[in-house]
Amino acid sequence: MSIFQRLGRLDPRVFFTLLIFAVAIPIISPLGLPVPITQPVLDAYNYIENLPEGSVVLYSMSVAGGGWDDVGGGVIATMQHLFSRPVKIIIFSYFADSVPWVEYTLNNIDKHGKKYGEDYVWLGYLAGGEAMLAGLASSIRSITTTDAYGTPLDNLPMMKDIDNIHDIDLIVHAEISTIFEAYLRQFQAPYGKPIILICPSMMVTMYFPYYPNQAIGIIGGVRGSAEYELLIHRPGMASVSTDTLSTTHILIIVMIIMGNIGYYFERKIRRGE
Amino acid sequence: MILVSGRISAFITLLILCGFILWYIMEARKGRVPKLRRLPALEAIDEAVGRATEMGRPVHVSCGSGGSIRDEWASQVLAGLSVLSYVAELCAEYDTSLIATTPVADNFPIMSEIVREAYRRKNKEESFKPDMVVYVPGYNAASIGIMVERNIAANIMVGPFWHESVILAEVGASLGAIQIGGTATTHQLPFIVASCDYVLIGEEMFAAGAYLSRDPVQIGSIAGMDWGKVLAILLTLFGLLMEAAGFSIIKYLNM
Amino acid sequence: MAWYKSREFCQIVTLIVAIIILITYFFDIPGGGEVASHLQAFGTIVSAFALMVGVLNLFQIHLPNLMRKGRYWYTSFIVCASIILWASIAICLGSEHPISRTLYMTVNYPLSGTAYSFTAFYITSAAYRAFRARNIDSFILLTIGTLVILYNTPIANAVFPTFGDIGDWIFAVPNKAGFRGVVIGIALGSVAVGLRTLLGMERGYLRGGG
Amino acid sequence: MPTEELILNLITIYLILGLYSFVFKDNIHYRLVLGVYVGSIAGWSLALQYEYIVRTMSSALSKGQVYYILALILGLMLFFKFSKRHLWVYRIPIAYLVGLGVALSIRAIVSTQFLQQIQATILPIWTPDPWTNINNLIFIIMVISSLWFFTFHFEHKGVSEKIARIGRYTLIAAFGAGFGNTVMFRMSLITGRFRFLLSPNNRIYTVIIALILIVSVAVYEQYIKKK
Repeated sequence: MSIFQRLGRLDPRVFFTLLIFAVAIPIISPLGLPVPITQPVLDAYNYIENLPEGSVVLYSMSVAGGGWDDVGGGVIATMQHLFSRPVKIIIFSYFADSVPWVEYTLNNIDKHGKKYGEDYVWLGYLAGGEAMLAGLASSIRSITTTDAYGTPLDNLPMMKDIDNIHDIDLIVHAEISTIFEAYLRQFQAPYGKPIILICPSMMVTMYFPYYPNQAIGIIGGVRGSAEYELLIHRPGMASVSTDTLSTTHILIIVMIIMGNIGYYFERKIRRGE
Repeated sequence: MILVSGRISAFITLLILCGFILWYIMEARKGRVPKLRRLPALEAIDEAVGRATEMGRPVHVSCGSGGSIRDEWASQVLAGLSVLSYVAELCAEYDTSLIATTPVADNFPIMSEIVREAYRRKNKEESFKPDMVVYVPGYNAASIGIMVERNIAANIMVGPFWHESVILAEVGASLGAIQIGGTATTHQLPFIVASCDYVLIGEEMFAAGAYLSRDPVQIGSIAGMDWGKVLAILLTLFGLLMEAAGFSIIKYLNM
Repeated sequence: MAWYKSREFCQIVTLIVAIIILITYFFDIPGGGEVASHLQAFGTIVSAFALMVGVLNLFQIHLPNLMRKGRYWYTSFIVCASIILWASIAICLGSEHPISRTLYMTVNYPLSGTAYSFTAFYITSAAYRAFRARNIDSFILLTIGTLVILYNTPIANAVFPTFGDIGDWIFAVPNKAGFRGVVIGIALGSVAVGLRTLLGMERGYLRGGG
Repeated sequence: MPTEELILNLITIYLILGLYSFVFKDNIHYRLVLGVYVGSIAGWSLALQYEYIVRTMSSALSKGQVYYILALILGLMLFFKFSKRHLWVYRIPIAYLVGLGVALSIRAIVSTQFLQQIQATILPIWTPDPWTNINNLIFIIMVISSLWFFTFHFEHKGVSEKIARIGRYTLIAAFGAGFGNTVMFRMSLITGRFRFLLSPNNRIYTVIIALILIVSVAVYEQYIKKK
C-alpha cells in the first residue's frame, strides 16, 4: 500500500491525538487572531443599545452545564450590556440545571449600581415547559407568586406594575437545547414581541430562517459571543476560545484533504486492477 | 366559542391537511391504494436485522436522544417507536438479540411496552427480557459503552436526535455495524446523512410507520401528506403572483 | 376483559386529552387555557414519576449484574451507589444547598461538559470519512461543508474576506431554502403521525402491527 | 490553592480524563467514571423531580386545587410496569402522556412551521436591485424543489424528476452547511474542558493523572491477560 493510499485509511485515533494538540496549544500560548463582526450580532447589540429608558426585558436564561462553554460568553456579555443600560430585567430559567449559571453570571458582571428588586428580579426555575411560557405571557403571577428567594412578587418595587407580556418590551432568550420555537409560538407569534436569541453555533443554521423577521438578532455560539464581547469592549471567555477555533478548523480541513487524496489514489489503483 | 385571533388561518389549514389525509385513508378503504416511492432506508431494516442474525450479534435501536412523548417532540418519538415495533418483531421472529436504549424517562416505559407487545405478537413473550429496553441517563457517553460492550451489528436510530447522533453513528461505524438513521431535528440531519449507511430525511421518518405496516389505510395517509406539500407550493406561487399584482396575502396567513 | 383494561379505553384517554388541548388552543373558551395548563402540569408530574421508574429500571439491570459479578460489575456497583448518594444528599439537603452545589459543580457539570464534547472527536472522524468526492452528492456536501468550515475559521476569514461573503450567501440561500423545505415537510409529517395516532392507526403506539 | 479545592480539582480532572480515555480505548477507568456519570445524573435528576413534585403538589394543595391528587395517582400508576398481573394500569398514564404530546406537537406547528415558513418564502423578485431578485428567485426555486423532493406518491419522471433532483442537491448543500457550522460548536465545548484542564493551576496535575491513567490501563490489561 502506498503512502497516499494509507492517507485514506488512517486510524481515527491519529487525528484524535492531533485534535488534542490543536486545542491545547492555543490555550497554553494564545495567538490573538482577529474576529470580524456579523450582522445578526450587530442587530442584537443595536437593539439593546437603543432600548428606551425604563424598558422591561424578560431574560430567559436556559443554558445548562453542557453548553455553557459555547454560549456562556454571550450570556455574560448581553447581561452585562443590559445592566449598563437604564432598563429593568426579569430573569427566569426554563431548565432546573440553569439555576447555578444564573447566579454565576450575576456574580461575574459589573452591575452598574442596579439594585435587586428595583432594577432586576430573579424568578428562579419555572417548571412546566411550553405551558409555563404561555402562562408567563398571560400573567407572571399565574406561574409564580414569589421570586427565587421566596419573596412575594408584590413586595418587590419593580414588579408592582408588571404582570403580563404587554408590560415587557424585549425578550432575550439564551438556550442550548432546541426550545426557541416554543418562545416564538408563545411570545412572538401571538404578541409580536421582539426576541433576541443566544444559541449554540450549530443551532444557527436551524434558526437562521427565523432571522430577522421572528428573531431580531442572533448571537450564535462562541463566535457570536466573542463578537458581542468585542462590541461591549469586554473580552471574556469567548474571546479566549476563538484561537482554538482557527487551529481545530484548519486541522479538520487538512484531514478532509488527506482523506480525499487517499480516496483518489485508492480509486486510481482499483481502476488499474 | 370563537377562534382565537392569530390562530384562525392555522386552524383552517390544520383542518385542510387533516382533510387531505382522511380523504386518502377513505380512498384506501375503498381499495384504491396509492403507489409510493421506495424508501431504501426502511427496506434496509430487514437486511440489517438479517445480517445481525447471521453474525449472532445484537441489534441496537434508539428512539432519539432527547425529546419526550409528552411534549412537542412527540411526533418524532412516535415515528421512532413505530420503527422499534417493527424491528422488535423481526428480532422476535429470528431470535436475534435486541437492545433498545433511551435517555428519556418518559419514553422508557412505552418503549418497553412496545417491545413486549411485539414479542407477544410473535408468540415469544417468554423471550422478552426487561434488559432489552434500557433507560440510559448520560446518553452521550453511556450509550456508546453499551454499543461497544454488546458489540452490535446493526444500529438503527430513528427519532429526535441531538448532538449524540454523531457519537452513536461514529462508534457504530467503528464496530462495522450497518447503520440506519432518521431524524427531523434539522441541525442533526447533516450528521445522520454524513455518517449513516441509510437515511430517513425529515419527513420520510414520519412515513416510516405507515410504510412498514404495509397497511393500505396507513399508506393512504402518506399520500395525503403529498397534497399538503402541493398546497404549500401553490400558496407560495399564488402569494408571489398576488404580490406582483400589488395585493399581499401575508396578512391572511397570519390571521 | 373489563372495558377499562382494553386498549380502546387507552385510545379514548389519548383522544380526549388531545382534543381538550387542541380546542383550548384554537378556541377562545373562558377558562379553557387554565384547563389546558393544568393538564400539562399533570403531564410534568407524571413524567417525574416516569423518571423514578427509569431509575428503578437501572437498579433492575445493575443489581443482578452486581450479584452475579457479571461483566463490569464494578460499574454496576458505582451506578447504584452514586444514585443513592446523589439522591439522598440532594433530597435531604435540597438541591440549592452548598454541599449539593459543590457535588454538582465537581462531578455533574464537568462530566456532562466532557460527554458533550465527545462529539468534537467523532465529528473529526465523521468529516474525514464522509467528506470524500465519491459522486455528485458527496462532492456538494464536501464543497459546501469545507466552505462553511473556512467561513467559521476566524483566521481564514481575516485573511480572505471573500469567505465571509460566500458563507453569508450559503446560509442565506441554499441552507435556508433546504431547511425550509425540510421544516415544512416536518410540519406535514407531524400532523400525519398525530392524526394516525389519535385515530389509533399508528403502528408504534399501543397497537398491534400490520 | 486551598487543599479542599485542590482535592475537588483532582477529582474533576480524573473524571474528565477517564471519560475522554474511551475515544482511544474502552478501558477500566472509562467504565468506573461511566458509573459515576450515569449514577450522578440519575440521582441528581431524581432529587430535582422529587423537589418538583413536592413543590407543585404543596403549592396546588395550598391553592385548594385538590384535583392535583389525580396527577399523583396517574404518576403512581406507572409503577405497575413492574407488575405482571396489573400491567394494564400503567398504560393509562402513558395514554395520557401520548395524548398530551400529540396535541402539543401539532397544535402550533401549522402556524410556525407551515404558514409562517410559506409567508417567509413569498419574497419580492422585482426589487430595483437585480442581485436581490436573482437570489430571491433561486431561493424560491430551491424551497419548492426541496418540497417536491419529499413527495412520496407523485411519480418522479421527466420534469418532475429534474425538480426533485434540484431539491436533493439543495438539501445536500444545506446539510453540508449545517455540518460545517456544527464543527465550531463542538470545538468550543472541547475548548471549555481543556481550558479547565490546562489552566495554570491544573496543568501539572492533568499531565500526572494522564500518565497514571495510561500506565495503570497498560498494567491492568497485562494482568487480565495473564489471568
